[in-house]
Amino acid sequence: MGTIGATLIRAGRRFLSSLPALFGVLVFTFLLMRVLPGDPAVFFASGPSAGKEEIEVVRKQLGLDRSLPEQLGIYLYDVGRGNLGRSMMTGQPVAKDLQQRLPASLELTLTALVIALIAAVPLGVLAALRPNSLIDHGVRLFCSLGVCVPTFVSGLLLIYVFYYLLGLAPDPTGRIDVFASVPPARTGFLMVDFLLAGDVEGWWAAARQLMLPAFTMALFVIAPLARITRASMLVSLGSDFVRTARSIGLSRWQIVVTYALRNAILPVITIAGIVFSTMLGANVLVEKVFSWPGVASYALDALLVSDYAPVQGFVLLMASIFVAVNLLVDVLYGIADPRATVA
Amino acid sequence: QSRAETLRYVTAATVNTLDPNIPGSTREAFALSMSSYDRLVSFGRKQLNGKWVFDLDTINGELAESFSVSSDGLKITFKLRPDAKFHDGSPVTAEDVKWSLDRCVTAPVLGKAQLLTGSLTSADQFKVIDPLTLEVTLPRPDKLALPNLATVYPIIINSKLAKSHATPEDPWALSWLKENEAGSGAYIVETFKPGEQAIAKRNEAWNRGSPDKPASFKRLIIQSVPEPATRANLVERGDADLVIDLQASDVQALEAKGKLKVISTPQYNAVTFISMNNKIPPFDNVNVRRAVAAALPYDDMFKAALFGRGTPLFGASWADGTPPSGGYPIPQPVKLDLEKARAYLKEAGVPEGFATTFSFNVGQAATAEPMAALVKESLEKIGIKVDIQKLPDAQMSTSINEKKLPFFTEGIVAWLPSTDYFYRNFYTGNQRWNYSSTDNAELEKIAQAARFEADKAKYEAEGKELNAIHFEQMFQVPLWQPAQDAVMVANLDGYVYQFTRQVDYRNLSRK
Amino acid sequence: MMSPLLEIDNLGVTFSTRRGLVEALRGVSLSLQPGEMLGLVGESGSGKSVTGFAVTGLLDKAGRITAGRVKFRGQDITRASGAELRNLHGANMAMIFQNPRAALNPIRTVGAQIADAVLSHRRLSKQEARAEALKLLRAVQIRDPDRRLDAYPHELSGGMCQRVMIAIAISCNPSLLIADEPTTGLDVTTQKVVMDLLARIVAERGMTTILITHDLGLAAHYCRRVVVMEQGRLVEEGAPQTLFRAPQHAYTKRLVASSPTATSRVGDLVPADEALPVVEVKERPTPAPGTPPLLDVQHVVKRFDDGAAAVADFSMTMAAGESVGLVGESGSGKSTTARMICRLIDPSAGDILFDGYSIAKLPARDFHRSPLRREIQIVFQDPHESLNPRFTAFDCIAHPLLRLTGLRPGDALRSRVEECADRVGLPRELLSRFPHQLSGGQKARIGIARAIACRPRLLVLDEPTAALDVSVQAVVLQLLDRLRREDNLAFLFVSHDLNVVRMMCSRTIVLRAGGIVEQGESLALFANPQTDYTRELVEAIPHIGSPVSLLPA
Amino acid sequence: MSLTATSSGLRHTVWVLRGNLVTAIAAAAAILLALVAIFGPMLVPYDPVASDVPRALQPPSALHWAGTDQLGRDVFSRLIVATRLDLAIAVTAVSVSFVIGAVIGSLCGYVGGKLDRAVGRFVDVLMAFPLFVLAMAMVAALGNRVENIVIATAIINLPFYIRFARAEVNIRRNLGWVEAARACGDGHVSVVLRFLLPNVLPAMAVQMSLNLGWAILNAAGLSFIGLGVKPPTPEWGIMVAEGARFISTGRWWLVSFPGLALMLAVLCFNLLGDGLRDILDPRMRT
Ligand SMILES: Nc1ncnc2c1ncn2[C@@H]1O[C@H](COP(=O)(O)OP(=O)(O)OP(=O)(O)O)[C@@H](O)[C@H]1O
Ligand SMILES: Nc1ncnc2c1ncn2[C@@H]1O[C@H](COP(=O)(O)OP(=O)(O)OP(=O)(O)O)[C@@H](O)[C@H]1O
Ligand SMILES: [Mg+2]
Ligand SMILES: [Mg+2]
Ligand code: NI
Repeated sequence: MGTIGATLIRAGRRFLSSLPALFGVLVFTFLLMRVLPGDPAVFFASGPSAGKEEIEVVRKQLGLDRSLPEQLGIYLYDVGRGNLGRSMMTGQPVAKDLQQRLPASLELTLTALVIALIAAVPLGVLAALRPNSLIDHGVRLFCSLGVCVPTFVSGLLLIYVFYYLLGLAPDPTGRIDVFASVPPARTGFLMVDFLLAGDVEGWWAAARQLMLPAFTMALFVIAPLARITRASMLVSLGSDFVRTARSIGLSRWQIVVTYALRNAILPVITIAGIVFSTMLGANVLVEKVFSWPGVASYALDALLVSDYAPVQGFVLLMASIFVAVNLLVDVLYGIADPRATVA
Repeated sequence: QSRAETLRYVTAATVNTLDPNIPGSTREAFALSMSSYDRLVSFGRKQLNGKWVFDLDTINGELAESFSVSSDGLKITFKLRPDAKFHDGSPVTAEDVKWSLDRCVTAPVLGKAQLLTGSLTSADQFKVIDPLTLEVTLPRPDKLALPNLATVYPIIINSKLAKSHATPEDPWALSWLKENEAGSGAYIVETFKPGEQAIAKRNEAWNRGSPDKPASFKRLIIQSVPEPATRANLVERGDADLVIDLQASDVQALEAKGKLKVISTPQYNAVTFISMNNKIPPFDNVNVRRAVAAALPYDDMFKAALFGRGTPLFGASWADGTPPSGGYPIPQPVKLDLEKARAYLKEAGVPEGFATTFSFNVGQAATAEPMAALVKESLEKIGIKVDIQKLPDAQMSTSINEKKLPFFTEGIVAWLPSTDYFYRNFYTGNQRWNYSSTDNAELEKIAQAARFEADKAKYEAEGKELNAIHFEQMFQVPLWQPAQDAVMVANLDGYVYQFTRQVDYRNLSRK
Repeated sequence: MMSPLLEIDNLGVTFSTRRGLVEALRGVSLSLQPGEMLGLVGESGSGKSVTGFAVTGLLDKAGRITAGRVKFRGQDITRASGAELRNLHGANMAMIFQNPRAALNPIRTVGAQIADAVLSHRRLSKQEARAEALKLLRAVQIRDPDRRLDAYPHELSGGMCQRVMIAIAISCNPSLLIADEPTTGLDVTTQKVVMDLLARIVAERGMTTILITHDLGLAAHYCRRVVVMEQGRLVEEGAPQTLFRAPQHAYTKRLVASSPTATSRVGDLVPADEALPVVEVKERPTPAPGTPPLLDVQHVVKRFDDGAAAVADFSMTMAAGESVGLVGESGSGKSTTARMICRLIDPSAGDILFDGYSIAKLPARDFHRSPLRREIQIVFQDPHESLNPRFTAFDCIAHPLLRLTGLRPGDALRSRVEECADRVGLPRELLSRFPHQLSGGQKARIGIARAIACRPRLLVLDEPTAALDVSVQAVVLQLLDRLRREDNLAFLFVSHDLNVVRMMCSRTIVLRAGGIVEQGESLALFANPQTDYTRELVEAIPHIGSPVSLLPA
Repeated sequence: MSLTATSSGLRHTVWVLRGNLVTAIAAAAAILLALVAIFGPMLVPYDPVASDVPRALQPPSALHWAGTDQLGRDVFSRLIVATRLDLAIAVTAVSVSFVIGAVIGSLCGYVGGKLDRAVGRFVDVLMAFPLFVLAMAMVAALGNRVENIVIATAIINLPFYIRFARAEVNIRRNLGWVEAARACGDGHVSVVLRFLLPNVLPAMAVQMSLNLGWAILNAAGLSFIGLGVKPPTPEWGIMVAEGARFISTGRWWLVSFPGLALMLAVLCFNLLGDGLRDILDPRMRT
């Protein structure tokens, strides 16, 4: 189809134009990490008996004995070859660590986003249908309540109530009960892998494990999503074409959903894309609180101990995902909005 | 296996390597290696105030069926267990032991610096006599030689297996062993996900346990749960069997509820200090240091930061003003006395006080932060303005290493705690662990001499002398030995406090 | 007499707004016979659309019917339930809206939208609905109806969109059609075609129609009966010929007078009692021979980023005090030319001489430092949009004085500003107001006062009255004309209203796609256009006096 | 109508507030917060940093309305005193990013072309960063002093302001009054600073209000991972972060009261932002 082709070309162009940004991120992170006052060599050579010599060994091992431009050159070369270096913390290649942990983060963030959208879109629509009514204010208050609690507090509270007090939730220690058997990793997404393995029980266990952290994260993003839904819904409800729809006697459902909502959802897609990328990078605290083996908590730990490679790898990964999500949003937008291709 | 046969242990940190020798190894990695690898010898255990702790003075054979020290103390001969097998079924031979010990003293690994303290420095010292006999020669008698072989590092590796994974650049198979285990220990590592969990299953053939039988638990799950409150919840609800490193307040609460077993052992090989850099003014003035020592709110700090869980090292009264013992650490005759502190400041020539920074590690914030607040408050009363600095872990270690911090709190641990060891490693030289940058010729001389002192009484006298210098000069202020709180389900048995400050999983069983 | 299809009785509508209640309709009574086409005219805000919405039950939530009844075939619309209304909508009454593009759902194909309308009242399969949609597209004479079925609104021109809109409105053969300014968003030429089509369709199908418009010419052209609204009231009613030839009500009189016709002159537009005080007009000095023309535009070209030339090879000259009109369809490059001459944007090629000095060399970025800046000023299309919402009227007028004449804040400035205000007939007490507190005409005056404050010699007027009501437009045009004569100002007058240009300008240039099509003395040009394009432009202007040709007998 | 602008603005605001109880309450709460920030430190019953270890961890009582913390400090006093710092952090961080972002963004939006593209790239780089990690890294690199927390928060907010200002200016740059200003002899810089910026301010005010709350949360998040304000300075984020760890031991007051204060402030800024949007434009609540 012509429009899809055009969309793809546009996406391709956008991808190319985002490469400089990725490169910028790469270099910037590299430099930022070197500015950190901590010396990873000292930290990691900190066995109860490490001395100067050990520190030098580690330094050499990390390539820190070279000059900065040299290090950068080596780093860029390595990245070019897909080698993100090795994490001192886990002792593993960063690429491998990230590859293992990314599905966890993605699964969590996606679920959270879906929960948030499921809650936010109807709420936003409801509020927009009766602007300034009690419902509107109620929705607003409810959404705002979600954003005003730090995620680590809501997370700990949810654990306290649902795990500790009520015992409804499984123990908040990662993606799946340690005693459960793990399905063969095909996609890395547990929910998908369980389904592929045909293990419904396991799927349910994984889903339960996912609920609390996903809710914690979702609570935080319902507000912006509901807000944008309401706003764009108000715009499209007030637009001429909705009046046209009314003037020809379409049913209320058709007016609200087919005419108003379908148009209003476009900005929501954009915001959802942004929300997704930010959430993925910012869910450090949720991952910490729920012992979620995701990439963000990995990066946080690495950052505190100045383990350069994982932080650099993580930032690069996040930036790439940011670019990819933007592309995806673009494509979705192109499909959802026929006008996009002409712009 | 049933849940009852599985031990689920949750911890803040993570197992990051299967070979404890790799720079950067965590305490959890050490703990796991204790179970997955055997060493030639191991420490015994003893009871201290009714709690089981490791005993430095009892060395038992582990892979060694027996060992003997020559009368001149220069030769140690190990006879290996004939029935010991690696996890792949191949027998443990003296060749394997030699390769492993050679690796420990020659490869760029952590063991090198450790074994040095036991006069084990070169591969020439290890000699294979026959497939089951190994002889270790020492340049001089060293009472730390044998204990060193019981520490974490000198693991005995399946050398054939390891060598098959060695490369010309990596002759000691460092990178392979990091992710693969080639030991003969009580547990065989099944899953290893750094930062998440490690799972091991019981080695049924292992018979080095106390009554010559395999470990009690069939399966071992070591899981990282960074949030301390969650760890407390887990063990309280019975989802985890054992947890250490809880927040003091949580331990207190769990203890009060009485449902769980809480074993609180003072970490008698660890000390928490408030350190002053003796080379940075004004702390180069001994009277300033004394003033600080007299102005610290010891009791409040102990209560608020530690919830009283540990052994205080303050508030002693030394009869006749001399150290009552040559051990280390011993309680110091210091207490909060602002008048005295002011007097010292005056004597130091800074009666108005001064301004300084007090640093601590983000990782230790739970105890250090309340401490810091109290220190600041108290020192301000004698005119010392304190700016609190909270440093990320790597930054803290770097600053300490570069001797940039004037005033901070840190802790030390010694695996082989003896007075001379402490003084030599933590009070001499331009090394990271010499927090106070102490440079005291007399102290160094005595400490070095004590190292090879065979006479117990003389050693005790030298220890007292060192303690006296320490108090005299007030290099830094020992505060306390924090307790190791292990909280476990009521039916768990056999917990022993280990030199690694970790659990030895092999000791544990379920009633 | 047949029973009326629609009967409006003493209708009152009130809106609750931020500023309190607004009475939009006060006692409107009207009745409509089947098959009739009624013109509803009046100024902006007089309540024409509200009447339409009230009749169809499409009022905004904020609006409430406070009095009266609307009877459609005997059924009271004001009391109809939502379901009843929904049944009426489309099937019995339909509306066509002002801006066709906005009135169509941008992300739904027009075929689907027409099918929606068909399906809302008829039980048909998807295929049948689609076939029906195609039939309707044929009926509205769209080119390539099969292809258009799957087109999105943005792929169609404005005129095509309006045809689609008409197709939707007539999809269920409603007996009542309300066309709310159906052609305002369109080009002059398209306007006529669409209106003709609409008139034909309603005549063929015998629909009763209300044509809402503020264009008297349009109403006169197509309707047998016209009602005039003012401030929510009906003030006059009658056949267009009689109504516009001999208006009774003062308001209608003013409305009729201010509508420019093919023959009217600026002075005629405003009833004598409202005309501005006459000021003595100096004779225009004839320039000494040999002096360069005031403005000499030489082969300017403007290309925007996308490469296509918005203006291609445009040349003209202008003498001091002369007024030149610039006309052309939308997008023909009028504004671009004006902005280049005003030195707000740089031409891509060519030169502009002012007083013989080249002003195109100095980039627009730096032109504000040129001493010639004060000589060339501009008045913009939309008086509201051209005033900084955070400046009071005084600030607006003072701004160029402060910037360009070196005047400092103080009494001198104040008196200059007041003088300017006086000249444009702006009451001094309005000087402290912000734009949103002023009416359109007042804002237009501020815009003009600002432009003439530093006594420029060339005034560029980019559709200065396009956003104004006819009566306000009349006053503004008159004002401009007087100022021109008083100050010997040269005008470059951009407009698409040919009647206005003819009145205001001695010479006219016709633009199309960035190039000059034709130019010459205005009167001659309009009386006898040389190109088809100009002829089309001229013919498309509706006139009050033109014959009512398309109505069925 | 012969109203001056301010009084009509005021009347309009009152109209919106009357129809909008939630916003009115939020506005009242914001005023209350400001008052507490200004006068709070003078009114507190206890010295917020004075420890009293024997009285540590006491539940709320008549003596200590919100209980005492680990060091026996009065939680209530600390809460009140913290208001000033927290608001200051939020306000400075937001203002810094606003001022820089608005100036850069509006210049880009106005000038377009190369500058716009260059800055656009830079903004892309910033946006592509996982922002919270960026903040952490910056605080870690610069040291956890209040200024650095402010700087970090400001920097991670910056791209949004640049984008926002850019977009707002972009849609206005071809409006009549902007061209008129240029025709009246204003250069580009003065057009941007004196004409466009003041006009995008109201729209940005909404963003700022929402961001204020966000900045406080951000500081709290940093505190939770140990990169917050130094002890013993009372600050809500630290208090919440510390208190959160006492949830499981039943010392609810340690997290509840600071949590409530934090919530109140963030909620109030959020609702105020929404309300502000209503005041500025009833239809657009994005
Ligand atoms: N949704 C609304 N909310 C508030 N007031 C409104 C609304 N719609 C119309 N009005 C008011 O009702 C009055 C009549 O408006 P209406 O739209 O009918 O004018 P009109 O004659 O159609 O003008 P135009 O020619 O500009 O379309 C105006 O004063 C307007 O302010
Ligand atoms: N800033 C711009 N960037 C790109 N293209 C432009 C720009 N301004 C105008 N154009 C294009 O230049 C052409 C001429 O536009 P211009 O605004 O001069 O038309 P106009 O005759 O004034 O039309 P209208 O009657 O609608 O005002 C159009 O095709 C328009 O799309
Ligand atoms: Mg209208
Ligand atoms: Mg134009
Ligand atoms: Ni005509």
